[in-house]
Amino acid sequence: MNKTTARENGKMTVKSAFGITLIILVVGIAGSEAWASEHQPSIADVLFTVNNVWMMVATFLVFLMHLGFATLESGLTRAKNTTNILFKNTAIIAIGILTYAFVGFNLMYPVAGAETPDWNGWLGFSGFGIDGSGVRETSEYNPGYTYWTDFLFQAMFAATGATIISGAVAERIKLGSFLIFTVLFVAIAYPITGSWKWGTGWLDDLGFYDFAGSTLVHSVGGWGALAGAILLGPRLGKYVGGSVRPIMGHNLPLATIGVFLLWLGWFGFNGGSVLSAAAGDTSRVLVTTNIAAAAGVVAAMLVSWSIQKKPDLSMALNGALAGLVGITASADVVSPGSAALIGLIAGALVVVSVIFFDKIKVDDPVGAISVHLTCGIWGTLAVGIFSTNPEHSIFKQLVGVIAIGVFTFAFALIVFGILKATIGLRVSKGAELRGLDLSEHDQEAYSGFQIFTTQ
Amino acid sequence: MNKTTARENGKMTVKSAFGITLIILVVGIAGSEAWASEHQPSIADVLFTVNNVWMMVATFLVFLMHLGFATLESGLTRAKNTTNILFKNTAIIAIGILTYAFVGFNLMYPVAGAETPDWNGWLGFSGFGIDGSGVRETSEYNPGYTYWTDFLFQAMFAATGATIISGAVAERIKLGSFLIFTVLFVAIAYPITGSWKWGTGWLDDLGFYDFAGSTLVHSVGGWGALAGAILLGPRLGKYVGGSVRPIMGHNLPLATIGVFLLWLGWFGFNGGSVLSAAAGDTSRVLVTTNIAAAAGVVAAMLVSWSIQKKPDLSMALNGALAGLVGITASADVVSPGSAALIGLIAGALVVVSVIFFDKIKVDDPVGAISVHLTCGIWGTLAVGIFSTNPEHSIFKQLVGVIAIGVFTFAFALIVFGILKATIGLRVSKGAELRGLDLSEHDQEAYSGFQIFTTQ
Amino acid sequence: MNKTTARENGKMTVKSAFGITLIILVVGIAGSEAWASEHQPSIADVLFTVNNVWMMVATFLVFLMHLGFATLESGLTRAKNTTNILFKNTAIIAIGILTYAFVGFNLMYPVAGAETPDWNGWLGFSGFGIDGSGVRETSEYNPGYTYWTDFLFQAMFAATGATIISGAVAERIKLGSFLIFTVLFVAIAYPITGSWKWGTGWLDDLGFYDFAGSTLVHSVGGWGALAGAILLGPRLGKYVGGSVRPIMGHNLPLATIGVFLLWLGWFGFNGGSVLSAAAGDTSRVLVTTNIAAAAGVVAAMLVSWSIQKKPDLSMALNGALAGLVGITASADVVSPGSAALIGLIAGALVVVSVIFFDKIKVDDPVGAISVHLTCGIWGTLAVGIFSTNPEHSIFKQLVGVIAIGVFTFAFALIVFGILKATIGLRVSKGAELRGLDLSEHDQEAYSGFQIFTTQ
Amino acid sequence: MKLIIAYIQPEKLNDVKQMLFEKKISKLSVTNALGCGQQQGYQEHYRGTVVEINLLKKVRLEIAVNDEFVEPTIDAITTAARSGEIGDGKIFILPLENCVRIRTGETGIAAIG
Amino acid sequence: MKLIIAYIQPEKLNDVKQMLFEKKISKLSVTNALGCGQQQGYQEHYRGTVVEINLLKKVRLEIAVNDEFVEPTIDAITTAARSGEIGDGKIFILPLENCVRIRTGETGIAAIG
Amino acid sequence: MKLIIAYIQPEKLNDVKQMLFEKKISKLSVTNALGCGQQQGYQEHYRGTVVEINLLKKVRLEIAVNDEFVEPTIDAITTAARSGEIGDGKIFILPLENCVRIRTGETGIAAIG
Ligand SMILES: Nc1ncnc2c1ncn2[C@@H]1O[C@H](COP(=O)(O)OP(=O)(O)O)[C@@H](O)[C@H]1O
Ligand SMILES: Nc1ncnc2c1ncn2[C@@H]1O[C@H](COP(=O)(O)OP(=O)(O)O)[C@@H](O)[C@H]1O
Ligand SMILES: Nc1ncnc2c1ncn2[C@@H]1O[C@H](COP(=O)(O)OP(=O)(O)O)[C@@H](O)[C@H]1O
Repeated sequence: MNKTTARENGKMTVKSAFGITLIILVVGIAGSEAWASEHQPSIADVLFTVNNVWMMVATFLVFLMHLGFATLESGLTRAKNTTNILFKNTAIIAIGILTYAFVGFNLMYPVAGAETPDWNGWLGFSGFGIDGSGVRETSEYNPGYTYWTDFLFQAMFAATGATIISGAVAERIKLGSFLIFTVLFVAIAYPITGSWKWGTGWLDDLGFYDFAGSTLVHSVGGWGALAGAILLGPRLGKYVGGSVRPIMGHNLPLATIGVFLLWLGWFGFNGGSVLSAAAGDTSRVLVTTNIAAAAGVVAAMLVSWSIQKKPDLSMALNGALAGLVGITASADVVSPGSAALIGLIAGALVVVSVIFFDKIKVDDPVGAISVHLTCGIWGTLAVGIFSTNPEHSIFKQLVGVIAIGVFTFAFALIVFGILKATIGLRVSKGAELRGLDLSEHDQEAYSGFQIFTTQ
Repeated sequence: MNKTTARENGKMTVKSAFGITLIILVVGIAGSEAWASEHQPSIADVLFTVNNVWMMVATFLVFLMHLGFATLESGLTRAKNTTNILFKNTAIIAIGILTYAFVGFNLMYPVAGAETPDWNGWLGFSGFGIDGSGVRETSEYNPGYTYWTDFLFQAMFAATGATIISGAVAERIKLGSFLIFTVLFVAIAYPITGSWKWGTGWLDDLGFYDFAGSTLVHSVGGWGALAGAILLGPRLGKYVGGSVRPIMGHNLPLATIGVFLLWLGWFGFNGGSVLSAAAGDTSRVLVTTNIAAAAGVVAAMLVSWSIQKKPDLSMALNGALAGLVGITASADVVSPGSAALIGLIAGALVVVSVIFFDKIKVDDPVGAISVHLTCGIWGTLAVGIFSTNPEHSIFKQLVGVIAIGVFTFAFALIVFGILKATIGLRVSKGAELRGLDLSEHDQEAYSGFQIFTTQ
Repeated sequence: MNKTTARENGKMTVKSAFGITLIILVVGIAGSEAWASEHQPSIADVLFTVNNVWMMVATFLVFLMHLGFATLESGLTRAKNTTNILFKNTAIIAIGILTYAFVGFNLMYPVAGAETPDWNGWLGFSGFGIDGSGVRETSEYNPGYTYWTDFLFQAMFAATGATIISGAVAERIKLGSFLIFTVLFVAIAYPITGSWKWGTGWLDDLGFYDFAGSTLVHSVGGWGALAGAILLGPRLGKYVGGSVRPIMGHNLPLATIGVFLLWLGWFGFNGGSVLSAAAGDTSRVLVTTNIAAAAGVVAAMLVSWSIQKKPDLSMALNGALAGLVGITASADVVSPGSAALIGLIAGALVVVSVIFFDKIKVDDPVGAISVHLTCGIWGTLAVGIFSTNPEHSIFKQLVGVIAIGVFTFAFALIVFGILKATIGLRVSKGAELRGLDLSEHDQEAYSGFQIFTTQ
Repeated sequence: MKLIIAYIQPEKLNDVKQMLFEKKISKLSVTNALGCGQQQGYQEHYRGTVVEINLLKKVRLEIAVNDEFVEPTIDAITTAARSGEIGDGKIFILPLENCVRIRTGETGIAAIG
Repeated sequence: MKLIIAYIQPEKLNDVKQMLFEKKISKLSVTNALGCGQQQGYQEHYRGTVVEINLLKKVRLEIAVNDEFVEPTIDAITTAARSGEIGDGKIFILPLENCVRIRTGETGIAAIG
Repeated sequence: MKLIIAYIQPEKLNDVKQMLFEKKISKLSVTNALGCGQQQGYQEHYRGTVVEINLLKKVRLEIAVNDEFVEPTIDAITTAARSGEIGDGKIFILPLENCVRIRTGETGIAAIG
């Protein structure tokens, strides 16, 4: 008799469908003699509980990715813009959850809503807000987990797209414009393309495959990042004359923390995308995911070491992310050997891509476009090459990549374009030189530290 | 044949009640033909195991909150006091676990101990130390989890109270005095008020409701913080003449890491307070918790933006914590919509409260009083307003808030008062100016860095 | 109808033994009327799923230890070597996973491979690469978890040894030499000694006991660290004349983050070493683990406070690790009281050991030898003293400690020795003074910050 | 020989360096400094109250030059660092008695450049 | 005109600034410095051994003043920065040949204040 | 009295301090600085491109000495800081008019040491 019982008293009268689980508790208390009773939990109930625990754990890990992005992005940019980046990342997760609850979820999964609309496979919406009352907390809603878990896991994914963009437009975008963009992106763009595949829309019918979102999450974020970086133009002093002057990140321990947290978070991102705790499935996905990440590190390390003659930490870190983005589309349909190959290629690709985007003067402070767009596309196509499922084809994959790319890039260009034409997209030259922490927030990130803010 | 079997050999002879679980393993090995046997695990056994896994995961997350507090508090104070804050937070968790094992647990849950004492609902104690041998590792102890898990989950909560205080008294309190206070607070004050409700004491009988501790944990910490801040007085240079001179935190990335970790930890704090893995219950609590946190961020962001004209990261971060503290009492008895409202109000409240405490010259370096006391009270009262359980009433809630507040505030005032009168509470002026890292520890936190320590 | 179903379509045709788990899903969808069917999941299947979830969670936590080591080691060394340490730690986990997949796993668990070789208890190998297809994803492989989980959990352990060494040789070792050493250590040395006990080899037959690796993981890393530190010699300026000039760590918040993450990771390290989710077993292990860690902090705090007159944060942090390493061998066979004693002794020991190694001029920047070797030996012997299992004896423990120590130390001396004689082990004096970040990587960790790099 | 000390706004450093190079002055030393002057200090916001920052970040240049370079140096700095707003900074000119190049041991005028 | 350089204990900066303001000296520049002097260095403890810190943290002030302000400046600093203990610091007075206000181009005595 | 300013390579600081002590010069102040000189700047690598770092890290010493100590100070610095490679640094000697010890109020020659 302790906390449990005390709390139950309070809980008992709550008018919700906690039936099964409460009964389980009661039965447990009553002891084994009660097992013959009508209300005993079935094996399916227990399995449902296990699946739900797993999915909640996965949700936690995906949440942690937002801290990963916040630390990675601030670590790879300058000290004078740190408060700004941290602010954006804190705002994104908050806005993301609320927006997704209000609009996004019912736009992405039209058939999951309370009232099922006509779902034509292109655009559907089942009303504002979330409501998981009733049977939706039991396995009759879903054998894997409850409506609430379903929503929360998806909500954590949703904000990721905007976070990816945040890195590419860092150090020069106006805070207000970025936040407006974020709301629209999370509320509209991400859910619509998401519905095409995961919402059982037309791409799903076509046979396009994207396990956990190389395209649906990462390249979507990547396209938005590309649009933003192009419309904003490069940071002052990045491209002078014909030459590239890299602007170094101010805190590599912070960036490393970010990458390790993202790697960890991916265990939930991919492991949770199995959508049940199925032992073989989940653990195999974890193995392919890890092998790809490790291979990405090794490839990026070697390629950058041989190009630059010195081993580059920022590239090794990007290599891990490249491998992870690369395996995301196919983690459940490839062998560990294929996973290694996918990761190696992604790790090499990210180095080449970073150099390429600098060549064409698209300034991406943290390499978000290379990691999420380039490797996201690669990972999606890799399904067509390496999948053990003969129905997957590189052609179908290409259709998905292009369709989602065109829609998202156009959406982002238009929204960013309108913002640019109206309230403006970029801070003034003076504000950029002083740093966004002072110009946008009046708040330094490292008060007291002596920092050269002249670059 | 691998690690498993090798270890089992060693384990087999251990004289503990590992019965059921070992049998499970054996049965697993024996294969399905053994299912008819007498000793097969029952559905209840498996459910017990699931619940226990969930509670262990929740325990990990609450543990992580201590790192969250350590980083948040050091990030929001000055570089010259960082070692001191980190030391305190490391000591608190260590002292907290040991103290709670020796005294606190049996004071808080008198009926959970081996010998059940007369439990009058106000003060009970079932002996020193913990002992989970025998049936206490099975569902006969508790349908949700083992005695060990029960202890550890509660132990992680216990140290939280002291950690909250640590932030409010930072940058000027003597280390020794603080550590003595911590021991007494965790050993005596927290468990006693805890027993009134969670230990099935008089407040529980009354119908007071506090799901995961808006009052029992957070406002308890908040009252201690208030007592400490008052008796210590403000930091040098904080209030000069009639004006407030804010002393800026030295490392906002560190503070942001802290808030994200606390947010994550709250998944365990609230999710674990369901005290089982019940799918609907846990996942619904996670949704209300997250929505309140997100709403807290948005409200704090907007309110501080409109008051100060610039968006304040430290306020957005506090907003997340405000929302989380606010929803803690009611996470399982309110709808997502109510959760959003509770979070919004908490987020606005924390901004106003920070400004208020500065007005009355109570110096709280990290805003602990505003976050944990103000929003803790708000959250507890919110149960009376938003709960779907008609038996909850704002009046009963008020009784709990006041009873626990009076006891804790008095306890803290007396203990801090005695320390002040004897060994002293505050370091010398010179020590404060040089910073506690040098004066109390002879150890800088950022050796080699150029830092202006003149403020 | 959402993500689940869409994905299942893709999954259905995958030619793998996902049988049981898929069936579970199908059954779940079919609803309760299907329970009478042939293919319903059994209680054992569900328990298998639970165990596997627990082991995956444990795997995540052990992964996080690598971030813990990365931050601890960089925090306790100088700012000018930070990029180098982060690079090493990123490379180690990547190389570790790949190497272990290719060679290590089948060397450590010869009987877990596809083709079972002659396993003589000293050296066995079941072929290159991993393959978990077929029955290995079900409880017929292992009642606790799948082959994949088995591999991944072990892989996360494997890289730990190399990470431990990284700290002791920091600030002066050549990157290339270190990476070569790492590959050989993870591929050969660690798996061979591991196979003697966990691979059911001769030490296991003897009755040597090491629950989660005080010897098999920690002292193995410690011996490698000792060999490295001896062959490298101390850092410039550490021992001048007869006196020791400590070189202070540059970022104690980073070091503190490291220790908290390691502590958290240990929940998985020890908790997962139960190799099932058995409720009593796992939760008891968590309690002994935490009590030892807390006791380690308190002991190290008090001992260093009384020796140095000031409370030393770096020692308190090391105390936590000391307690954790100390309890690792015996976490499942000692009482909470014994755990406290083991932790207290470990915490005192680590302080004395750090001072001792400085006396004999073995320069270990982060105290890795004292934490992992000294306390690893202590913890292993403690099994013989405190175990509740009468078959454990201090003599058998000593045999294990010595056998593994001799092998590992010799291996490390030889490999480091060959590297020293050929490509060289240590960077030039100039490179060391400028810092490895510039000399080995051309990349500063804290660009823009004013840092005194003169020490 | 003179030692020229200049305090400028941090964001002007690159422009000033550029301009000095154009005038063939390529040797200089830079440190961070905090400055108090006519510029009233800006405000930072933190946790609900306004922070008066009256020690503003400046960059301090130290340039040793031969006498004929004094004018060009001052010109270069004033041109490149001037925004016309309060806080632009100051230049101080001090007499310099001697100068030694550590590498070669050269002294005086020969050692400056 | 003189250039006054002063090394003081970091914790005295606020008091010194205050005192200078009272004497109408409101323009100065501040940098961090490490100092070696009679003060023997304090000890830090780290991982079981004592660290001799013989480069102590100081704050360096640089104040350009017209001749009549030299005395008040020195007075203000000595008064506010003196604790009587070793390590209080030093003041150095250097001749200053000229001074330029970047914003206006003013030079000499007019530019100092 | 002179004020000696020296820019040296950071890694030479310990050697220089040691050598100065041997010559009985035990009082000095140190700051971090960035220097531009003949040394061309090294390269850092970052994300695929080469970074030209043309502001190199230096350490700046400031030593006030009585006239008879000028030579020994210069000697000590040049000896200990010289590697023969570009970037070794410079020493500047400025006239020092007066010196005040804050603790005692002593001035002039007595206050320097
Ligand atoms: N008399 C002085 N002594 C030392 N530093 C000065 C002096 N006057 C100005 N400075 C430096 O120059 C900076 C700019 O001076 P300020 O008076 O704000 O601008 P302006 O000269 O354009 O009015 C100050 O922040 C300070 O660092
Ligand atoms: N001759 C000098 N040259 C340069 N700096 C000096 C000199 N003498 C003192 N200082 C600076 O002044 C600080 C205080 O000097 P110290 O000798 O410790 O105090 P006191 O003058 O009170 O005896 C030193 O740490 C150093 O920074
Ligand atoms: N004329 C100068 N004015 C100010 N600082 C100088 C001057 N010349 C050299 N320095 C400082 O001395 C450092 C070393 O000078 P450099 O020309 O690179 O070496 P060297 O004198 O050996 O050729 C520079 O980085 C700079 O900090």
